[in-house]
Amino acid sequence: MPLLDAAGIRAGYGDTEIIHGVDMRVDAGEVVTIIGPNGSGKSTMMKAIVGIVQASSGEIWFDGRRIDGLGADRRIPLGLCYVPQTDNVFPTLTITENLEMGGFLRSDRLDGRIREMFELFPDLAGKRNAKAGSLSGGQRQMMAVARALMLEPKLLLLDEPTAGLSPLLMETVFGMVRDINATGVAILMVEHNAKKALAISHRGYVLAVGEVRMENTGPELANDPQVGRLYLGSE
Amino acid sequence: MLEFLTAFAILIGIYSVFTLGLNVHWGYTGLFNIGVAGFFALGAYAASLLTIRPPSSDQVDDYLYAGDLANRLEGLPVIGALDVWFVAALMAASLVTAAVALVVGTITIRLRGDYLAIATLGIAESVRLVFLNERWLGNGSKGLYTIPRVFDGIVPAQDYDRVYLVVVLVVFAALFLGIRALVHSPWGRVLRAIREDEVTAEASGKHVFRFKLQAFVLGAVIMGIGGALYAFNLRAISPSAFTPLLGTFIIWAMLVVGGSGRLYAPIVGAFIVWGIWSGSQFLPDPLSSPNVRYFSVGVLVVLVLVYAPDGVTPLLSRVRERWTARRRLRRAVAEE
Amino acid sequence: MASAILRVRGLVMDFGGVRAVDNCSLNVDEGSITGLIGPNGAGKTTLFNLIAGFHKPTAGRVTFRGERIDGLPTYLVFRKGIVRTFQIPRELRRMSVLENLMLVPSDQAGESMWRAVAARWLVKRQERAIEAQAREVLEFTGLSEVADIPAEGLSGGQKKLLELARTLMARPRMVLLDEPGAGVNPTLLRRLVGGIRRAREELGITFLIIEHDMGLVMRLCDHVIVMSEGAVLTQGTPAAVQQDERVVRAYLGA
Amino acid sequence: MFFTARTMSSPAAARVSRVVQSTLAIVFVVVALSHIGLAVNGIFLGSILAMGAVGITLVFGVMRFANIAHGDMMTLGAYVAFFLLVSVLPEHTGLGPFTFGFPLLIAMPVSMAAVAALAVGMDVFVFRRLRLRRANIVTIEIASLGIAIAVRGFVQMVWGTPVRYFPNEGRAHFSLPADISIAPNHLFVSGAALALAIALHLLLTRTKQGKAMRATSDNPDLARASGINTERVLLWTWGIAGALAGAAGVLLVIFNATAQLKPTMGFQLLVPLFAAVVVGGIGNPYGAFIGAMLIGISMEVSTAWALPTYKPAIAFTVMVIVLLFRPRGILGSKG
Repeated sequence: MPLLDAAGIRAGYGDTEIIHGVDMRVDAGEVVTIIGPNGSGKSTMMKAIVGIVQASSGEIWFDGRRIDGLGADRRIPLGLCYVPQTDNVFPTLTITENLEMGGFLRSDRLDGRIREMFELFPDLAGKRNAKAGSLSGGQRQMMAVARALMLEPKLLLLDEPTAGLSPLLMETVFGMVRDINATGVAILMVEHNAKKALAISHRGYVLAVGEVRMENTGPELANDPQVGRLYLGSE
Repeated sequence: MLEFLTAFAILIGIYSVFTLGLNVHWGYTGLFNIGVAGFFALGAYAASLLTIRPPSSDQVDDYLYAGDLANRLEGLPVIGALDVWFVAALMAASLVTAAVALVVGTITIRLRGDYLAIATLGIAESVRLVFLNERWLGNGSKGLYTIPRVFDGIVPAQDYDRVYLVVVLVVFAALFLGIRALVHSPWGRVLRAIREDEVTAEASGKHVFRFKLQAFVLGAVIMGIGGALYAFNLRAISPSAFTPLLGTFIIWAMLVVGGSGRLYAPIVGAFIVWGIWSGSQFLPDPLSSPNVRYFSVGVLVVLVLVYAPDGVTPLLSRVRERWTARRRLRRAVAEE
Repeated sequence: MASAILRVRGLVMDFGGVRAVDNCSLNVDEGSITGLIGPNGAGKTTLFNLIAGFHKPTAGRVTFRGERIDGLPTYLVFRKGIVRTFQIPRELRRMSVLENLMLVPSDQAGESMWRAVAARWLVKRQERAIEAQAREVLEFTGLSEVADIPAEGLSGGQKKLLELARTLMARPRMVLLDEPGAGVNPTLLRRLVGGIRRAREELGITFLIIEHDMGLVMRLCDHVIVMSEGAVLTQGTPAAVQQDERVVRAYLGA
Repeated sequence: MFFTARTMSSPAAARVSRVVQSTLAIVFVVVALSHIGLAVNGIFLGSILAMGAVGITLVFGVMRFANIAHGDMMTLGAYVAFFLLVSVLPEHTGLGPFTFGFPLLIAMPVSMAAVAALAVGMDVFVFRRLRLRRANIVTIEIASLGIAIAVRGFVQMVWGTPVRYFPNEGRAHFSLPADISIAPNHLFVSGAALALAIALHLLLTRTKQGKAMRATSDNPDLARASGINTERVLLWTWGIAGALAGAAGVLLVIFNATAQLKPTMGFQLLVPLFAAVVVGGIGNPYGAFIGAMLIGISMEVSTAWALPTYKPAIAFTVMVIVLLFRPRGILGSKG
């Protein structure tokens, strides 16, 4: 049974439908990447899964439960944590406080989990009492991911984690994605650095104009010339 | 009773003028001015200081009159039945408020809504404090109290209120028609566009700042004229009339209740709020306390904002529509 | 070969520490429909904002018909004849469609407070002319039936057409369209394409268009400029750009 | 916000601005030190302003609007304490060196609770409805103006318009060198204000609720995405702001040598309060504290030349001057 199973999702904003019936699944322990040209509905699909945008039709099952009717606040405790592309930290809170807010829903003591996060992200450990607003772009992205991991999610959703980062930092972020996955967390991410993201993914989806146009394993998609043609509309 | 109604109508007229000015600021342009009292005071003092008579010997105080100009202007001929000095006083009130609004507006209009509110409140309080403390300018807390009557010598003193009501209505009508013409003109169209979305207005090639400044000055001038009308009604003014409550809040209440951005809101709002304000004195004892007014008007504003955000005017026009529809129906039935 | 109506030279724009536009230079030919494409974050919308005067560039210059326009405030750029639209339509929701259009023409006599009251005959005559022009534009864009309803009542696609109509009202020389195709159904899209083509042919307007729907770009544009990381990566005919390996790499982040 | 970005962009202008800012700061310190007696009074006034300003700024942080009713909430707090002191609690004055008696120590927490309850009620019955309707910020602000007047009307209905007094007895001032004379009450006022400020600081930095308040103020969307119930955070914020307003109202009464109450006492403080909030950087509680001290000292020191009644105008002028050079206030960071 897949961890996440979305079928026939239609969603959009106001009277504009952006995605027109998308099927998507993520198995436990998988890294799955969604790529596609701008405006193809990647972020919208992700938001529909998290519950920030409500799907107008289709079903979403997570870990054996149907979740498409629930609000975002009721989906998080099930083990589904989301890192937005921008504004993804609390800038005037310290690193430690940001992590505590990430674990807001936990009733047990957070010290242990926070220590684990500092082991996973040693860069942050040295700055535990610094304001998140003072972090550099790459550190901020790690901070955001660490915040989302505080609830020990089964599935982590990342919306363009490398946006605005230098090539070197991109490598770091993708390395981080692999490390997190190694701890058993499944990851679904939207990326525009398609080649690099697919290289570390088990599977990938290519969206165009709100529909799934291709689905394959990561490495095969990465080497498929068809993908490039999809981007440039010569398909 | 007739006297009461006349006085009541005069104040509704004057408050309608203030509300008209505030409607230009907030209703049509989206400028959040909570310093109406400042322009009110400037207009009232400018008009009064120009026209005030020198104090008689029993009233002499140790302050200087800034103007003492009424005496000099009194010699001027009366054109038709119109007092030249009165018109001059209204113009002076307009000019003073326009000048202050131009300076204040140039500095503050670029501010975000709540900053603009704080700035206007601060300016209004500063104006009040100046008139309160600078005795040479406005006789301090005692204020000015020998303001002449309009048409003095022509109209008997006991008829003053009725005549003055006509004066107020004429001034209000002139301002109202002017505003109506402006609101329906391309100028008003630009203002409404700015109120809705400044970026779009800017992207349509409109110099947003200039339009906002014009609207700010225009609204302030109307408030200044209202202040002058107020001064010639009571013929005595003091800083206590220009507190944020009496000088600003009640006017906001009128605009909110009437429905901001609607042409008839000033009249409807002034009528309802002033009706509650001054009508409450006829209620049985505990309710007639003036303190009940503050409470009830405050609550009224909150209720209107929560339950009828567009104010009362649209409700009235809905009633009117239904009424005309029913009449049409009745006529149709009768014709059959 | 047509001459360039717009020249951008060495344009740089920094936001805080981020360089959104980095030494960007390009020409747009008069009377062309030029597409501006590129991956997310390539700086396309920032470039639009710089041309239209919403931002002042950190460095570089923009010339329009031989005149420097970088750093001019928006309303002055508008008066030079450059009009932009927004990715998300910014119609004036509570004003009627007709009013949305009638707002646009510059230098209306009635926009002066004094003349609006004192010279009403003049204002009225001008209003009639502007209304006639607005109705003509509504006809052109197929929005005549909805002229009198508040703009918030339009569908998403109709709002896109209204954006186009508003730009035409300005009698511009050049229009910057930001994603005209996003969220528009195929029927309205055909109307939009027809409208843009006719505006170019009949009114001689130059278009610079940001668009992600490559199908639309291929159909509509004579020339395509590809931006990547704040600068021009390559340019050429739609077909040539489509075959260019560098473009594919830019999109896929090789 | 005072000027568009264009005017302040060049590095030369920034350097000039820095020089002017430092000069102004030095002038401020020199003038304050040369009138040390007044400056000390300013610190006491500043502690009261701080209590009010911190409440306004906390609410602004999560709701993004400046609450005009805050001054009248202070007034209500003072009158609730007045009611308790004259009608409920035993009569006692002259506790230690202070003019008031031990009942005030009971009345003050009750006032704080009463005003906190009012503030929470305001949110539930008025602001939440407007919020759910996605009403314009200014509409919400006008509603707070309506509440301000209703609260004042309520105070006047119940207690009337004449001036009232807390039970009190005269007490000698402490005399210090350099012509400094300190009323014992003033020490109580600053002590209480400091204690409340420390309590608030601990709440905001040490408790889960407090951190959630700061998180919501920082980024409400992300707070919701972390499972924080932001509606409940708003109620907490209103409650704390209300309690601070209640305390500030009571302290404002005993700050005064004759311990008098007026229905307008809170509203009249609104301009200095807003000035303190804006000077410190709107939305930042620590900034509000600094702003309140700056405004309080300026207001008191100004009485060396200006009439004391001009104090609110002085507060406003200081605000304008600070905004000219630091459009987002001293500690302001957000736009």
